[in-house]
Amino acid sequence: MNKAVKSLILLAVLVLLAALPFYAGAYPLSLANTIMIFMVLALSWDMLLRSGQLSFGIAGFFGVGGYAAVLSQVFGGINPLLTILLAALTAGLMALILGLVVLQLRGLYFAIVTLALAEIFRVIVTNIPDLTGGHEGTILKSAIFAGHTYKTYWLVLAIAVGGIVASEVFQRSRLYFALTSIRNDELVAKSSGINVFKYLVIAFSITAAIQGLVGGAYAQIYGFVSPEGSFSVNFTLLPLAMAVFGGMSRTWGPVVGAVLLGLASEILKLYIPYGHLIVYGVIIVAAILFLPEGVVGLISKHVLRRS
Amino acid sequence: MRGAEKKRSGDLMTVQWLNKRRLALAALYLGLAVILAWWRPYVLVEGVQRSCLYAMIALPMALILGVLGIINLAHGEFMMLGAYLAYWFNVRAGLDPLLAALPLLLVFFILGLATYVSTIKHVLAAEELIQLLLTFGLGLVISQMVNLIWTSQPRKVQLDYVSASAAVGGFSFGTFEFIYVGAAVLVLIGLLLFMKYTRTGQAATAVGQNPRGAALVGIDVDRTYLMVFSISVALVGAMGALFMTRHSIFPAVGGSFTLKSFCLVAMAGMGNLSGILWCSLILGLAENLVLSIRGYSGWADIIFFALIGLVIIIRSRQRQST
Amino acid sequence: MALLKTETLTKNFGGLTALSEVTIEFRPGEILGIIGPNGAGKSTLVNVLAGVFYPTAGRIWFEGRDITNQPPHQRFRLGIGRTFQLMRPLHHLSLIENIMVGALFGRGLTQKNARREASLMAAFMGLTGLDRDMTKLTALEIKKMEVARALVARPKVLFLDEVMAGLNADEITEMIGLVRKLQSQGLTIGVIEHVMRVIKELTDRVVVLDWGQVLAEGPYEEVSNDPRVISAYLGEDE
Amino acid sequence: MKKGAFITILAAVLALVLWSVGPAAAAEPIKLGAVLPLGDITGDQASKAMKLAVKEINQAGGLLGRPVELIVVDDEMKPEKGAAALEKLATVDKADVFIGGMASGVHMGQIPILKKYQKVTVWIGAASSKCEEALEGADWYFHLHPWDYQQGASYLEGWTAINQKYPQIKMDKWFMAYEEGAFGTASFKGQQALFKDYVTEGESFKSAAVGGGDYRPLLRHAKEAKPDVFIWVGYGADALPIMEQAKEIGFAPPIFLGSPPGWPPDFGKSPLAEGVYAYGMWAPSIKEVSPVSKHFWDAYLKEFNEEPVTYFCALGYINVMFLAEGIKKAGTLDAAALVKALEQTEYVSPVGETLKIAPSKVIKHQGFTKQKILQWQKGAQQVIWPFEFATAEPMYPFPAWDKR
Repeated sequence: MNKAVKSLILLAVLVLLAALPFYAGAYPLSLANTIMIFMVLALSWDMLLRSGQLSFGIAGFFGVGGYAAVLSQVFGGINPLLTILLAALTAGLMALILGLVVLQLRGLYFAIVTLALAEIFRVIVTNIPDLTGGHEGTILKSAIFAGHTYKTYWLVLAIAVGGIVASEVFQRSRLYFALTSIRNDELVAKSSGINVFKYLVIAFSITAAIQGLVGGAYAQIYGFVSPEGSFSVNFTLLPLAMAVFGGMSRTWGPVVGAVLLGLASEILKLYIPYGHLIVYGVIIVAAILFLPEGVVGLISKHVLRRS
Repeated sequence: MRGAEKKRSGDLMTVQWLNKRRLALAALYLGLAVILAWWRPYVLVEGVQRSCLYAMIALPMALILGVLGIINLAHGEFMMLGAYLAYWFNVRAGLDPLLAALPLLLVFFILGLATYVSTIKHVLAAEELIQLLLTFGLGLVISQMVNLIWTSQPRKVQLDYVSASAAVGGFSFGTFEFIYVGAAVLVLIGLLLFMKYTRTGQAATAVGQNPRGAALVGIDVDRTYLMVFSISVALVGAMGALFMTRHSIFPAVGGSFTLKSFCLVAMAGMGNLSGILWCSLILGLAENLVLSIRGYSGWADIIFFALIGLVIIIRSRQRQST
Repeated sequence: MALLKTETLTKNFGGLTALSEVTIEFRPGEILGIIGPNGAGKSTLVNVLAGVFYPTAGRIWFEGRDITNQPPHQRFRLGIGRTFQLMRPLHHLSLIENIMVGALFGRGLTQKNARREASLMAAFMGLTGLDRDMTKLTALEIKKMEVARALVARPKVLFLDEVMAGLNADEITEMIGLVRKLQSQGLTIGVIEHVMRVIKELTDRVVVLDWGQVLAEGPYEEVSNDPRVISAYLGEDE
Repeated sequence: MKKGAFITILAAVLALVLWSVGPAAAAEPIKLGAVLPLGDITGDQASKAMKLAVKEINQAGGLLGRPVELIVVDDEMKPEKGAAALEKLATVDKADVFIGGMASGVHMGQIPILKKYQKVTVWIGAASSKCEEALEGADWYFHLHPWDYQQGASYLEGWTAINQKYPQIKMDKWFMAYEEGAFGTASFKGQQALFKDYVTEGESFKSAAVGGGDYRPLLRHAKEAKPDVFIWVGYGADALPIMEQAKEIGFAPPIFLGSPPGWPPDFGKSPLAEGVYAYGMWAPSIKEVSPVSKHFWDAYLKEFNEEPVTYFCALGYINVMFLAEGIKKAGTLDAAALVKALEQTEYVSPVGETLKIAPSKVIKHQGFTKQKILQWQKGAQQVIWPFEFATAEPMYPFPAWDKR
């Protein structure tokens, strides 16, 4: 399939999605929002993973972003859209600073410290109630765009497209070479002129910024932040599962994973209202056992074989 | 193969600074103990009890990590399932949970076999995070299954002996939780002896240090993995019975113990069993100390994670210098 | 003057001393052989020179400037290239991409130029099938790739760490030819080898390491007849 | 290549999306759209109680000559899922009314959606006054569960009443142990704000529900404080361990009071439970004084052969029944008319009180405002206050551990 056709189809898909509000109801739209929000989180997690660093801290930067957005609006009266960018900035900067220490670590140790970071953010946020509203959190007078369905959807769609583009940049720029080398063999990487630490800090900050951005958007869309809600472990575990299910280290893996698992859990609960989450668990286990390359990996293999 | 090298370097690491750390911990621990003994005796007593609860649950996880080189994120869920089965035995057959621990050993050994053969076996070669995700999925399945069967309603058996207490001078304290101390020490010694003197144990040690090497000298690596995993699951399942004598149980109760065990194992270092006990003691005592100061109990978690972070950063420095 | 020289270079790991007071120099355009029994500190020396390890004591000078505290990626950019004792392909990258890494980050080229340079270098090394992934390569090809990955950054000095290990006689001959070609283009080369034939045919000078110390230095014929060397080394070899 | 594969997938996915959009068939029955956390015992039993209510209504010939249909969607205790559930009920299922509710955290995420559709909503969950603030001016919104500050007020009222009726019961010095989450801290704030004439010390603890479970340091502090009333605010998981550890260190204050949202099913069976006071909207024993409650109890037991263990079960039943009364009164589903009707509806509920709507601090349509003061006696929760529903005399003081 040549480039022209491919880009044409992608364009068509994009148009279809952009036009979704005109032929789909509010429920599919909000479902799409949820899916795309988790999609971008999954992408950001995967982007860092391409350097071999496994992060359990998604919820941490997601929550920080959420608080940054809501608080900057409540106290600073800043325009909601701007607060979302501010959220990205905040999370990115924090990652940059923390990264200077944390990125000394590797593997299991890095993973667990990111996990701890998320937890520490939560505890700190809950212990400065005057600013954050403490355990009860803070609410916005109204959700972004006054809850206007179309606009909200387009905002999320824009973020999703942004995320996909960012991920593709990671895949095509020299970052790709740097991160892949680091993941494969750090010794070779640094002996081949790659400033390992620099590139890890870059990747960590950018992915954290993305997570902060999504957190900010989420908080603006649902109009509130709370420690239990904004730092919920779901925002770490579900994206993780989606990326794995769809296939890691490629842009379309997390995307497809998010769509499939997102729809699955939503449809499942219609047929198994009580305890459909068990099926969700089974899907993850099965996916890892039978699709180590993820859905996309599997399919691209078959495509390869055919052509 | 990358896994193998990882593990070997991990062991070197622990060996290299084990003694240094041992001493440091011993000093810290003794210091705390002395101060506490006259200042707040109950912090000492209850801190030790709490520590050993952590330790007895974390030990099997450390064993799995040390030998198979994987972190079992379904660890706490196995514990939780054990607790529920003990509860069920108690309700159905009036079996005392402490006795239920014995049949549970068998039940969970078999469950361990099944789990290993059907899932773990197939991801041993895969990347670390694949293993983490698989076990995370397993955990989800277990907890949701329990939720379906017993609902999220917290349950707690009535046992008079769990609130047994003794008094020294003016200060009265619970005596029952000393069974956690017993259990932790028993499990630790048991495992150490097992690793040292049984064929499987020796094989496990060898495999843990270098699977390929072990295979070359004719050790059946797969079988060793199978045994070690099953034994660990059996242990943690039985621990569930001890756990639920004292705590309410509900489907999500295991999760936080997975995390705590995970952190303890990371602190103690790859496959370092006795390190678990030391780290637990520091953590448990520190936590109880904070809890004992009025108005600051909220910060107990920070202490926990700060300690984790600190120790891990130190460890990474250690590693870089070599 | 020397292109690269070390001054009483010492490296300790915990208790044991891998290098003690090693003072050697690489003269421009020469091929210097570094030999010694197993655990003599050959690879450690390369790693310290390449910046993978920082020395416990002593200094390293490159083109007259002190690079003792330079990180490895800096030294690579300055012109110190190396291959590895064990083959270390980047297995998520294709053959050409593996080589590109050197050009991208060693010389800061754009992807387009890096790719061009890499394919030129591959041609020079006699590598074909540039889009294969690393699992499909023979040992010789991987060795060549590693050399190419270093060369594409236009280094001034190149360390070949047991690059001949695991190659058959013909392949060794081919490699020797290659290294000669490199020297003829003015590259300074450090060769760590167990295969004595290579040292003999290739090197202008040899440094013998034993227990981390310089045991002897000079043309191969000289050192190979040095009784200390024979006792320490040649006895152990065949 | 990958892209090629991706296109195929994306097409498939798109098809899936469009399919899941599928237009819902026009509905004959009156549709009640409920959102509850079905994985949790509260949502589980509330949803069952709703089913029971709907069944009874349909057996009695439905409403406005139309059958009633109940559609329950799980919110999985996640705000975004709770919001999506409402969207689905509104657009796919074309629900006429929204009911249900449990966690405040989830509800906050739902409020924007509720505002968007402005459907008549009768909510039985979310006690946090943050939610109330967010719902200012929403006159289509009916909130049956008491707000946090109302609960506090009713406790004060209750204890004052008890103190007047039984002067020997002292309650000057309070010690509140509250779980460190939103639920606990809110309660403590409420307590401090309302019980001004009383001394209230407080300390937070980590609930067993989130991995805590060691209350001994806390209980020791309480013991040192020598309060007249010791109250803990936590979850069911904390109930028995707290009693056990209190016994262990010999802590037996004159009034031992606990207020979890739901007690463990077999808490009463424990000898340690005897004499423990509790807060709650509903207790099984109310069936002795309220025929409606008796009916509800028997019917639920018969239908699902399990006992209602949380008051959300009763609230679920009330949720549907109250709404049904309103619809009957209004004779139509037209929002304005229905709101008006609900405003005037009075429903004698299984929790004892007659449910009527009145304004609260911020919103116009608040239902219940009172909690009850209960006490565990001989294995059952007895109502101590309000006195009109009292099923037993208060036991005082809390018997010392060695005197049992």
